[in-house]
Amino acid sequence: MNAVLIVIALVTLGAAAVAMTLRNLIHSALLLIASWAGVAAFYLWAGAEFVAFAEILVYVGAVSMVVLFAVLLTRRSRADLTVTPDSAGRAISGFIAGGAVCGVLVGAIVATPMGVGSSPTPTVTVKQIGVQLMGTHAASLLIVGVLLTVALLGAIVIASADRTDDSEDTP
Amino acid sequence: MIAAATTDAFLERAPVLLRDAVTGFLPEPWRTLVNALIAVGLILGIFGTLFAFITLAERKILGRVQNRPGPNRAPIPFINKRFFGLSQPFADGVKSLTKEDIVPRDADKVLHYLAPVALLAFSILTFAVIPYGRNLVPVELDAAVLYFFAAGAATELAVFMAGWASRNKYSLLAAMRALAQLISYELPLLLSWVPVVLIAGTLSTTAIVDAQAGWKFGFIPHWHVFTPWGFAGFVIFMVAALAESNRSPFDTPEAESELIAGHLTEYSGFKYALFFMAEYFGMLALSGMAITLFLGGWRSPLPFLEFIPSYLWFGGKLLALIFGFIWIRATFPRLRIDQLTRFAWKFLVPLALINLGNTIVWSLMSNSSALMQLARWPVCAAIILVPFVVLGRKLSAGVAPRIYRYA
Amino acid sequence: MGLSVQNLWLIPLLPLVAAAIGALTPRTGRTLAAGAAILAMSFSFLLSCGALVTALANPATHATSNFAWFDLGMGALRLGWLLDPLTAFMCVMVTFVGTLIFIFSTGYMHEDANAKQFFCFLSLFASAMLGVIVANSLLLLFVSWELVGLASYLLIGFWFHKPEAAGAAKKAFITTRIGDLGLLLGMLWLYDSTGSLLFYDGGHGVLEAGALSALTAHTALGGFALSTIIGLLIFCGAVGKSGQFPLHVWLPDAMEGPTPVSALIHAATMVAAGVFLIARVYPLMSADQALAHVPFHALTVVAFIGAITALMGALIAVAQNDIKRILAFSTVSQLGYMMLAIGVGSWVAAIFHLLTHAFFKALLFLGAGSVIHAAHHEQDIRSLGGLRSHMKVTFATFAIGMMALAGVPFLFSGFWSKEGILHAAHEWDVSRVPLLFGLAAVVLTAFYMTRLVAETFFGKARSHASEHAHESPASMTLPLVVLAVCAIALGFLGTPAFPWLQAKLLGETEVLGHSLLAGSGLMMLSVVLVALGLGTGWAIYGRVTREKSTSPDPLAARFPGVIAFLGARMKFDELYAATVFKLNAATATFADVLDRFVWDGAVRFLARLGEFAGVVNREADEDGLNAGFDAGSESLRGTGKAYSRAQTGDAHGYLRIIAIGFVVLVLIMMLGGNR
Amino acid sequence: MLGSGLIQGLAVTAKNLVGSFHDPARYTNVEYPEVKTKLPEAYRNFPFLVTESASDPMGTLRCVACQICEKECPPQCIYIEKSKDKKPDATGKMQLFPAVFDIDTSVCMSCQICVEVCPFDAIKMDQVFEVATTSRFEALLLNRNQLAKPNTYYHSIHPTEAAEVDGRLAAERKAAEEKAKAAAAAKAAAAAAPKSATAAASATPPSTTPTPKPPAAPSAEAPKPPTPAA
Amino acid sequence: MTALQLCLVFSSALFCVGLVGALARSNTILVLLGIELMLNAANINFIAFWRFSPSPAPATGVMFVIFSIAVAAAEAAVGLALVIAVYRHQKNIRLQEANRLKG
Repeated sequence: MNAVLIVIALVTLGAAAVAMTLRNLIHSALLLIASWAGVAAFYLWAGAEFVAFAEILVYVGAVSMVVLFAVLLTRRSRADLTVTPDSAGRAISGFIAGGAVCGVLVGAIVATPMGVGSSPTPTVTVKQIGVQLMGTHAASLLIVGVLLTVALLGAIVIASADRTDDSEDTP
Repeated sequence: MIAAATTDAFLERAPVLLRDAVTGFLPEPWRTLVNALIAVGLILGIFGTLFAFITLAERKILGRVQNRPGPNRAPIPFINKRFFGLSQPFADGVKSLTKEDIVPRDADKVLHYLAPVALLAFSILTFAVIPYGRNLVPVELDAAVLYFFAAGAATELAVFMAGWASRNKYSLLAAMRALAQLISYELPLLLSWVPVVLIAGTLSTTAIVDAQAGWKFGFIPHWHVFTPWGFAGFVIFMVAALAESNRSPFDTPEAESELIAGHLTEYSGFKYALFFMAEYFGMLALSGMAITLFLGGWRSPLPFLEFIPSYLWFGGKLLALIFGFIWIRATFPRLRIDQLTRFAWKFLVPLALINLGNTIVWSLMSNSSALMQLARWPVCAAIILVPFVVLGRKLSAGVAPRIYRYA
Repeated sequence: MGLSVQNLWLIPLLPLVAAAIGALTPRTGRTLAAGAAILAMSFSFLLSCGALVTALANPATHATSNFAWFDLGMGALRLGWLLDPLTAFMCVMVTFVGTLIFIFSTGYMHEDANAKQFFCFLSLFASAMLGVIVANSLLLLFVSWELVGLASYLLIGFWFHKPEAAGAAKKAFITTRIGDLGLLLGMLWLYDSTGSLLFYDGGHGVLEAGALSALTAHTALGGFALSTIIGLLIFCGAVGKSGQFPLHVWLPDAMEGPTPVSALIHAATMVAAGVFLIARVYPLMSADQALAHVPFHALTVVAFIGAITALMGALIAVAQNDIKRILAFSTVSQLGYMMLAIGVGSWVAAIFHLLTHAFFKALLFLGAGSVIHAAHHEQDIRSLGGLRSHMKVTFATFAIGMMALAGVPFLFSGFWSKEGILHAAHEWDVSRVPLLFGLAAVVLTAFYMTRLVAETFFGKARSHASEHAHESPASMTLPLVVLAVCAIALGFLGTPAFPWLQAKLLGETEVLGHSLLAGSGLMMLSVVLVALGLGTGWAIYGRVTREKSTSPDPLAARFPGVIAFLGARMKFDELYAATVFKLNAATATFADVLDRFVWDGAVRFLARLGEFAGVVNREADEDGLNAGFDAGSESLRGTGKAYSRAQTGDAHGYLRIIAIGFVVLVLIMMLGGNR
Repeated sequence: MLGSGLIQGLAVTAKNLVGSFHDPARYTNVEYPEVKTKLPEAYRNFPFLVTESASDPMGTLRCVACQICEKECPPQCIYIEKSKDKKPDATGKMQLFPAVFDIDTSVCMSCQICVEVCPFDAIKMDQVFEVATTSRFEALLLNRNQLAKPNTYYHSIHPTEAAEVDGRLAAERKAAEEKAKAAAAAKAAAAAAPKSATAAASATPPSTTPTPKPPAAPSAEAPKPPTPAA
Repeated sequence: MTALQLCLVFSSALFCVGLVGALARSNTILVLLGIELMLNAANINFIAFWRFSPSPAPATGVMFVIFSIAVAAAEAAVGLALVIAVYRHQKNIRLQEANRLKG
């Protein structure tokens, strides 16, 4: 059981880590998609089927497309795709900060005794999720719907070019 | 797979019995694994063969529609008989395997290699949740429909990879167009099956098939397609499926006469064949899902025909739908990309949303008196027909037969 | 077949839907708008009939259906529907007359480009009016009441391109608003004292014994009972809406609207709303009758106002020349009768007269409309004449209406209803004045109506238009015929021998008729008076008909001063211009002067004071305080610079600081707190 | 309504699909290399040389190597070398024949001018179309052995035209024979009556009168070919 | 180490990968993707605690993750739109150059 988890974790972490270090943005994005798929696999392992498929549908299906389009829209030549190397100072400081956070977190996790609950995998059926979404969390569902609509409209407004700026934009 | 109920007819149980005969002696963890492998192997084998012969059938039918015989010359090796060109697919396979695989110099080699593989993998993944017969579901999932479309959505990624990895600006642009089309039609596709989930109250494919069991008056099956909302949903689903599987008349992504096959321009040999295969698999999977959602799955249309095994019914329906795909391809010319996206956003999406509302009306009227039961038919038919006519008018406004003034 | 009170809201809703349809159809969709309006009105009529059946089954009860509109701090504000014979009869009358007027309008407005808007407004008006009738809450009634005002504003000003029409609409709106202010105040006062605005609420309504006794128990200013004050304030609204003296001035001007509007607003419905309102709140108005110590009762005021209005309207009508204005002043006069009836304590007689009057006055207005339509919008009776031979149906029906209005005995409904009022006035023991005024008005009514018919239909045509007049289309004559039949038949519902209507309205199941000849002395007197009026009229105008449209009026030739005074509508407009408007202007001027010189001077003085203080301050500031503040702000700026240096605009930096801060916090927790 | 046109289209294709199985008017295909449809008579592609007999093609070529076609050919794809000796032609007259007759079919544009100008009906248009070869130069240059095809073949591809040509040639041949016969008769007559010159002088008019007749026959027939051609 | 701890270590490691990426890279898109990774790590925590909680019946963790995914989708869309807008103004998407508002 744990072996499967470790494999999933290693694949996910590896994909994510490599993605964060690659120079080629498209490769980074695609590897991140692999990492998201790994997260979805973790959800499957944990018995949250619906969440796993939702993760795939949203991240692998939709967010990835947005990312790829953004990458393609924000480059002017092929050379732009490989980003300029970052300053070593920032990288080192980033590693130090990230490592510190990681150390603290892992230390805390290991140090904290945790009572483990039920060993059989809890199941949550789609029906239960539906009932909860429409019942207990109906207000949240509506709010999230409004949020998504507004966010997407806002994204369109932000991303669509002003007509007046067109003359400047054409290289 | 679940062990077959013993009350079923022998033929009905035959596949499961056969499998159990093979794997029955294995100890438990291995047995599950081998069973799964058998299922995978069967799916790959059957659908691979089906793919091969569908390509042949497609070419033959296209030929017949155009009053020509279609491919009929490939002989069976060694006996040198033609049998109407039945061995054509194998010849094609050998050809594509032996053709030179050209990779452009500047291409992103890894992605160029990965794209067809990914596409095929995602297409095959979708086969996992379709119930092919009574007790013949490879994977029994609670959120099966969601899984199906999640896996289907991932194919867009492969299209992008193909276009981008080719390092060809036409490939890239065509891939963008293909993505625009796929995303546009994803929406009506998803919206068209939501009514089914609403009525059946489940996302599980087997449960959806079970929801369509039985006959009204003993001869009208309870299939979703025989309701106003179900028929509308089925039509929308099939139209969107045409576009999702890049089939004519929505085959703009690979329009060979205009775009030299779009994102596949730089692909040749077996990689191209893999794309081809993935597209046919996608079409088969979508047809299978359409059967499950709307056409009663593997259920027989009439009570006295139940003696025919369920998997044969599924196969028959699948072939009928595939024939529909081919027939449509033989009939309609290709749409322009702007017509295509406009059709999706201004016609299919609103219609699918209205159909969703229609379904709600239907289900609200269902648990009332007999009069309401009867009244919901014309009411729901009107709810979907009126927008259809109005939106159709709007869509085809200004379209008239072309006048050739100088010809 | 009956319509229960819970579904009563359907009656006003249907015309509202028709109004919405009318508003939403394009300008070319007049057939749709008209069809929807007529259809909705017809269905409302059917529903009203159903409501009438329900109401008559239990005439004594006030069936209500109340609901909470919204919650206020103390309790819910509740609205509701009320179904009793009064509501039912009014609904049937309004919807029936309304349907006929709608049908008439399709013919009358046939050539108007904005016809669909017209039907939209008509439907809105009908809906609001029905809302007034079915309301079981003074608030709901008030809302509908204001909607009626709005719709009448739109309808009177329908031909808004005519300045007179626009002015008349404004005048009607503002004048009625003065009365409505009283109604609003009364309503607020009522809510304040009783905590409810529902009429009937199972013992808790304002018209029921509990609230009434509470209201009469309190004395407000001047020794009046609270109910008297509130009743009179509510009566203000009725005065405005029903065109009672002294707020009657808008009603004749409102004749600028299309004639169907005049028929609908000024005959059948809107002006009747005031009478209906007083009849509805009659328990409140009459609550102080038992009190002896008050200076006067609310109903006394009502009776006197009604009597004055009745006589005044009739007098002015004698000297008018516009066919619609004569009818308008006759309406004023008849409304005065109704108020008089309520005032002398017989609201039943008032409602009976209201119903009969609605039919025959609508008939008269529509007949006038038919005449005007035929004579190409010639409204001056001096220029008409001789139409009898051209327009036979119109003449016959108009004559029936005229005789009903004049109170020609025994056959016509107007006679019976008017007789009921006179009878009630006769039995009133407070004063004889209303009876005398009423009797005088009877003579005058017969007289001016004879004049109107004689000038319009007899003699010879005195203008090109009336020479070539022709009968109106069937869509216009058919309603006339129906209304004429009703104008005759309706009278037999309430004759003294068979007072069915009165009995039902009072909630008596038994119809207690007394002899037809009871109180025959008064009846004989009024018959004589009617005959006198008719005879005089015919003698002056009928025997010798007018030669030319410009030839002088025989009456005016004899009493030029009186007729001129009456012709100028007793100079009410001028009086108001000289008093109210002047007062208003003077007040405004006074306020202006006050503002400009007194307050402004004060403000300027203060400003100067402030300026002086500022100068002093600046001197002190520059020399004494500045140095200290400079130093302080310098140090503030330094701090700000230091902080802004941290604000690098580098998102990475922020993120890094967050991460480090997190680590530090966790370390502190783990090492320090360990909890 | 939207969709009615689509259904119409589907009906059309469905009719074709079903009809192709039973309606010969719809399904007109043949298995090509095994079965070939008869080409229309007017179809033409590349010239060939007509021979009288299939067994001895080189001996019976109608071509007399007059080289008119060589001169007229617009792309100049014909190359002719005259023979040194002579042989009798179709009419029996002794004529030259082509020792070399090459046509470069990679240049030929099938314009038919060579056929039009040939006075001997020796070159005609062929109906070949399977002319693909594996060699670009040699295989496309046809020599006279490859070009020679018997008259029966000509009949098989252009029957009307060939019948006309044959008739004309037969008439010519007949006329020539008669002419020869007349010449022989005249010779005999001249031999029979050599004594009197006057008699001979007086006898010539009746003997010469039949001689112009045979040429008159072909001249009367000469305008005929254009009419079937038209 | 129990399975729950493993999950938590996994999630914190993923979080730190995202954090390091967001800290060390200058490309705005990569920074955004790093933030997405951190969000995913948080979601993993929810699922892990739900999976190993003594009473997983209410499925609150699952609900939270569903909403979190929806919000993350919105965030990605808006964030990338902002990236495009930034690109339009400064012709590149280096995060450290988008500092016009600095003090």
